[in-house]
Amino acid sequence: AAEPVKVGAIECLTGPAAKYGTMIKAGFDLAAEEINAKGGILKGRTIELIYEDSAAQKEQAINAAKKLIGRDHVVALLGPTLSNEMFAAGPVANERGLPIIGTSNTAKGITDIGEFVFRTSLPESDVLPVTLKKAQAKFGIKKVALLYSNDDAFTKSGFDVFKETLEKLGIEIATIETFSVKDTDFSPQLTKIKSLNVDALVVSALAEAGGGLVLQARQLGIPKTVPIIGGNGFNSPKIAEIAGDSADGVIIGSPWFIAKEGAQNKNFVESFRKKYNMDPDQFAAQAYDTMYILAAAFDRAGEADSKKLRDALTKTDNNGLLGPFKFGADRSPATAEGVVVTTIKGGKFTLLQ
Amino acid sequence: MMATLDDLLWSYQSLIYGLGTNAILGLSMYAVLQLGQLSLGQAAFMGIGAYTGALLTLRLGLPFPLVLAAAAMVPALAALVIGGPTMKLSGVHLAIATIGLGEVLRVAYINTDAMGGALGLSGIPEKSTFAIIFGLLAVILAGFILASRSKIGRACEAIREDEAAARVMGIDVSAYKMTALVISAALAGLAGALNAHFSSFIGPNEFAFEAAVSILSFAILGGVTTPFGPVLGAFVLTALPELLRPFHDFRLVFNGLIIVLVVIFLPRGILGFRIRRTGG
Amino acid sequence: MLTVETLSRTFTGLIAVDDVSFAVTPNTIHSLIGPNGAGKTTLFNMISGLLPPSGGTIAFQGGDITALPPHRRARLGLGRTFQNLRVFGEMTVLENVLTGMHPRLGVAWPLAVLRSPAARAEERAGLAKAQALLAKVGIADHARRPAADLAYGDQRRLEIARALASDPALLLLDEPAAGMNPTETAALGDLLLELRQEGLTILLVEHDMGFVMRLSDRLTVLNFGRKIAEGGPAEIRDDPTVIEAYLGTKVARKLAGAAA
Amino acid sequence: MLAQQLFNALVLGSVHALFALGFTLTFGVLRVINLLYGFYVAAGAFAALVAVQSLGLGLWAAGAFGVVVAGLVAVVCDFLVLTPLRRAKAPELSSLIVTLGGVLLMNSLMQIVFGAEVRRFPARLLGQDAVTIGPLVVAPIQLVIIATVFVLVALLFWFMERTRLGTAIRAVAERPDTAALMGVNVGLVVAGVSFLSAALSATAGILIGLNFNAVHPYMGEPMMLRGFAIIIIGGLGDIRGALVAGLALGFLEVMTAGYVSSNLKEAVAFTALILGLWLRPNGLFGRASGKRA
Amino acid sequence: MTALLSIQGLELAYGKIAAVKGIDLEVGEGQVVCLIGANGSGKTTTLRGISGLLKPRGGRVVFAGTDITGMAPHRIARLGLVQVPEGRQIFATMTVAENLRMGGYLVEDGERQRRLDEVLELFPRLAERKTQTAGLLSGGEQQMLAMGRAMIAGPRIVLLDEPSMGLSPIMVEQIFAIIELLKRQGKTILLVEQNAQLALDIADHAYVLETGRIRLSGPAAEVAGDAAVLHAYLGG
Ligand SMILES: Nc1ncnc2c1ncn2[C@@H]1O[C@H](COP(=O)(O)OP(=O)(O)OP(=O)(O)O)[C@@H](O)[C@H]1O
Ligand SMILES: Nc1ncnc2c1ncn2[C@@H]1O[C@H](COP(=O)(O)OP(=O)(O)OP(=O)(O)O)[C@@H](O)[C@H]1O
Ligand SMILES: [Mg+2]
Ligand SMILES: [Mg+2]
Repeated sequence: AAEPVKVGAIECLTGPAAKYGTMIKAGFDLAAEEINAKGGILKGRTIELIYEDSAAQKEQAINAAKKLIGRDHVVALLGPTLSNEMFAAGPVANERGLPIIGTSNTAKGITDIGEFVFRTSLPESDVLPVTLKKAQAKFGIKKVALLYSNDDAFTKSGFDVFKETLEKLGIEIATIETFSVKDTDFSPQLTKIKSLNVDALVVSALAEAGGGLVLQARQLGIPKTVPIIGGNGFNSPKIAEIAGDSADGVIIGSPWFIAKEGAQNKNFVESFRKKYNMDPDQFAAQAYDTMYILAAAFDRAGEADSKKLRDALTKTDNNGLLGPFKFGADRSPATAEGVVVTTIKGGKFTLLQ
Repeated sequence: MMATLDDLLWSYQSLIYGLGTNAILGLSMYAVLQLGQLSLGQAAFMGIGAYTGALLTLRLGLPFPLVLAAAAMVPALAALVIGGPTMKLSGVHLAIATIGLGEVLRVAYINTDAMGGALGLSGIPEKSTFAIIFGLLAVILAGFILASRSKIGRACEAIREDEAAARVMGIDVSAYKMTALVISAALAGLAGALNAHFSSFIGPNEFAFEAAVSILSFAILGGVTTPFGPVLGAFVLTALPELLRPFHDFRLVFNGLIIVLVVIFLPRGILGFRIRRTGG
Repeated sequence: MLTVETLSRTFTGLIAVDDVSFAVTPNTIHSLIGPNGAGKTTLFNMISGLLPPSGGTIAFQGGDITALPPHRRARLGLGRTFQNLRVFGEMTVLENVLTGMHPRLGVAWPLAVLRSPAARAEERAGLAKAQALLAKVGIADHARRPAADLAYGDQRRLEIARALASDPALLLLDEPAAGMNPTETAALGDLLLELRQEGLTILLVEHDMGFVMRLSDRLTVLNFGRKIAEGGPAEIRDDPTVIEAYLGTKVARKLAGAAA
Repeated sequence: MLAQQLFNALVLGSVHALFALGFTLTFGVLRVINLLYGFYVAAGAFAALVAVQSLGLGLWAAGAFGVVVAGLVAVVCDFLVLTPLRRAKAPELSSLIVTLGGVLLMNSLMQIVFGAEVRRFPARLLGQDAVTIGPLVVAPIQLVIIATVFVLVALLFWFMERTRLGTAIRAVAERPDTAALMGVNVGLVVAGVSFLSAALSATAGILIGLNFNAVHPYMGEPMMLRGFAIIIIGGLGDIRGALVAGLALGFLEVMTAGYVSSNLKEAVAFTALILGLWLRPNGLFGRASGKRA
Repeated sequence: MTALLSIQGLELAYGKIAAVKGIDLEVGEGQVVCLIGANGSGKTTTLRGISGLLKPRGGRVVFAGTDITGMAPHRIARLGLVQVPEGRQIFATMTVAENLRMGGYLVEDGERQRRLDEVLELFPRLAERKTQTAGLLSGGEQQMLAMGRAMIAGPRIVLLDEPSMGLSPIMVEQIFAIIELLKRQGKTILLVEQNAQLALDIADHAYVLETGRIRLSGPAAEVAGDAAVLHAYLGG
């Protein structure tokens, strides 16, 4: 048989951020398995994924990238999980002329690192305006409280977009409150917000903090008539898991949600559940799509060559879980066509009608 | 053959750079621990140096030697300022006060857009080289060795063992402490700038509590009775996670296990011997 | 040489030293005695600068040193030992003595660090002197052992050698003979007399009355922080207040017998 | 709003204090800067979670199970890791590093076993619906936390200061050899304190897990820094000090976030701590160190 | 009379350094036995070997019929053997009263209180400073505290390591009076003391230790009369 094509993946597989990395890995593995089972790429070669752990540390991300490139001679890199790690490891791949595809980096400036840096994750600037517009139309929101984790690149980027969009839509921001990604207590901020009588809470946070925040908001008596609008980080089953009933009515925009229509998604969710005995999240879906995008690009490139692969990637035209997908000139997703706005009902994501 | 060798070097280049800068951090901890001062401000000083260095390079494009000098000077000045009030603290009280400094600075970075806020500073050009890092390390290490073997080292050890007795022996304990704090801040700042200039990116959360603890562990694991200890400790702790990569999921398990075993069997540090000096 | 004027020190709920004045004449052995808790060590702590007085002044060799930090006093020629042994335990015995020499090592620090010939010569001389001091107090055999490993009495000897290393003009000794047997104590007494011969002034705290009476030129007696008597050995020995508060009749009788 | 904020402060402060109680015991009494403490918090919560989910135990039984499991884990860890150091009379800081290794080891093992995900106790284990009392909105779990903290502080204080064993514990902390000469079984006391401290940490873990509805392997980590600050400001090993310092920190944080700016929460809290230390270099409630010039 | 404490060929070492090189020693029930020797001769080390703080390298220690060689110190304490350690070793951060109560760790409450009152009466200085943090006491006060702490334990045998060190002449007298008292009460005492004359006066039996070996032993009066001893230890 032909030699497998080696692809490296740098993910947080240990440490506090491991929950993201493991989901992403699950998505990659599932897709790669399917692709290899269906005959692989480049006329019968299989994809061999080599994972390295970055443990959420930039130095380890760099070392992992260098090890994968220099020792394992991979042709392309996937990951790393966190934007901070991408800022450190991206330049390494770029310097060696190796495509590196972030599947979960949404911070501003990621693809500015260089020609070889791609990302398949929709930046917040594509998703959030859609969400806000829809919510405004449906609930007639005029005045909101804006909350975000200010010590994290991902949530800070989300906040920037939220703020800009709210201003553009002419929605008044009654207050801006911050917290740390590690915080578990939001009661002072929420108590203050409660007294401001806002129409909605707009939150940029990761799932753990977000879930806790939703729970506490409802506990403190911010009524369910005041919707809580989340960013990308909210698109996780964890929100409903942590907040329970309180999660009902949370509004999230995203390119993917678990109950998304279509056979392709049904298949994905089913195989995922079968393989891992748990529900996929957005990170897994993005990773899954990315693997297909990469496989197709290999076939277009015609050989396992990094430079050719890069050029092939720019011509991506995929229709996957996330909907129609193309890279823009900046090697970020070109459109936000696939974005849908969902809401949680009875603990499940459903389309916001 | 050459190509593989090159690849090998390239693959481990940043690891090797990391060994060097972390060794400098270990020595910066040594500078204060030598006097029995448990300052955990090292991470904060490292942050000041890293941000100073990165900003000077990114915004003003200053030449690297100048950048490094500034990255050492600014935290040293900060140490001079906070040195006075913290001087009367000792042990864990000093530790918590210096950690507090780190937290306050972290909040400051996060809230300062000019410093990139939570997004940090990215795209820092690679300027640190093997020669610069290890040249500096060699000079610093040599300085510490010479100082430790002289009457200065003796005075430091006396202060560590019994401050009051050292005072009565005519040792100006406050001056020693202040000097040590300033030197350690300068070294930490230097290491911060070196790190920033080979890892492209720095962020506000890199210089907090966890970083302070790991810098401390470089010194303690290696041993603080000679300057070689912190250097070796830094080497070991930096290289371990990379060397253990083949263990995949169990990588950090083994990493932890090795640390535990080393400390149990060598409780005074890997290099627990005392440095030779007159009468030793 | 040393003049203490109306010196006081209070701790919460306690006056440890209460308005004490006395003067130590150069080239004498002056003893400070008194019951346990009378304030002798507290007085030493104030004289050596470890404890700020609540009131009063301390003058040394004509200058007021009340506000000077301890290391400056050491440089002026004030040396001391500690009652509760405070040797540098992990350092060798020799290094302990060399540390005591600190204020007398004159080579500038950059030269010392770079091991200039002058610095080397100084260290060599220091080493020789330290060895001589250890021989003098009788623990030369232990020179290269960690100080913490010495037996109690030997640590006391080390304290004395370390204090002598800085060539003090005035030496404060806090119970130097504690933990030594009579023979050893006698030898220590000989050593102190010899040192006085060489020009040293000594302020001595000790509970071994035979030792104290043999050596002292003058004595000051404290009780509950206050000075209750001062004078020569014979005077003090016969002072009824001192006998009552401190000596006890038995010891006083014995001392009188020894003197007779 | 002020009343609610004050209540928020009381709850947060109690959570801080709850976390700090066991921490101050290991640190203050055993002189071990025990980074494993954060792990015991998670271990206790996970054990209770397993008890609820797999063994089908009720909340109180599961809680007791978690507390005991964490305590036993701590006794074993301490015996394997810390006792050898104590025997070798190793410097204090080596215990910090050994537990640093221990944390890495145990956390990674825990992740391998349980996964990295956030879990939660089943809903309705304890009523989640808040009730309104006058101007206050109060959740039952919050009252449980406050009550637990005050009861534990009172009990522990009584235990440490008034009982024979409590005095013995402090004696062991200071001079193990001499305590042994008095007839104290040092090994047993050390094990007992390890157990007690981890049991307290597990209590904290379970209640905090219930309150914030999230249990994950790293849940103790973010609390370590604040815990560290609290036990130092409150005085090492000082039970009342931990309570007061915890409440003070909670108050500072909530008031800053509620009335100044949530941005400055940590900065204000830590600045206040530093100022406090400056004014009282031995900690707010530092007892005399027993060291003379 | 059978020996309450009997030691055969006891060897003790710190790492490679042998400090006690095979000594034999007996203390009969109700006896006061004193151990004298120059600094560094191994007196403290011997006591540490008996009380279990230092594991013997060789030899045997039998106390009240039980072989206690290598036994943990707290178990030895429970058998009724208490050591007043050299250099006081008080619990510095605890109060005077707490220190004393620690001494009675194994004693039941009522009895402990009774003995506590007794000790405070013997040492009025301690009564005055009862709530003081012990580490802040003067040297002599700490010595009294260490002594009082051991008395509260009410042991069958006390090992006293230089109990008179740092005490004023009046207090030294008092300490020896207390030892007399204990002796009259039938307590057994192993006394290490530099105040050799006083110690030999009170002791029944004496051992002279020299660099880790027993140099001389016999009835106290005899030892006191030995010319060499007189010269080496009694300042004669
Ligand atoms: N830092 C302190 N805080 C509180 N009390 C103190 C302190 N230092 C000393 N004292 C008290 O002051 C008194 C005098 O103590 P000091 O040590 O000076 O006595 P001393 O004369 O040296 O006695 P001794 O002969 O027993 O050594 C004692 O009662 C002691 O308890
Ligand atoms: N911790 C230790 N480590 C190494 N050696 C020690 C230690 N303690 C004592 N020694 C050595 O053991 C020998 C006996 O010491 P020990 O303390 O028993 O003497 P001692 O007779 O009690 O003397 P002193 O009268 O001074 O108290 C000495 O040579 C001493 O240096
Ligand atoms: Mg004294
Ligand atoms: Mg001894």
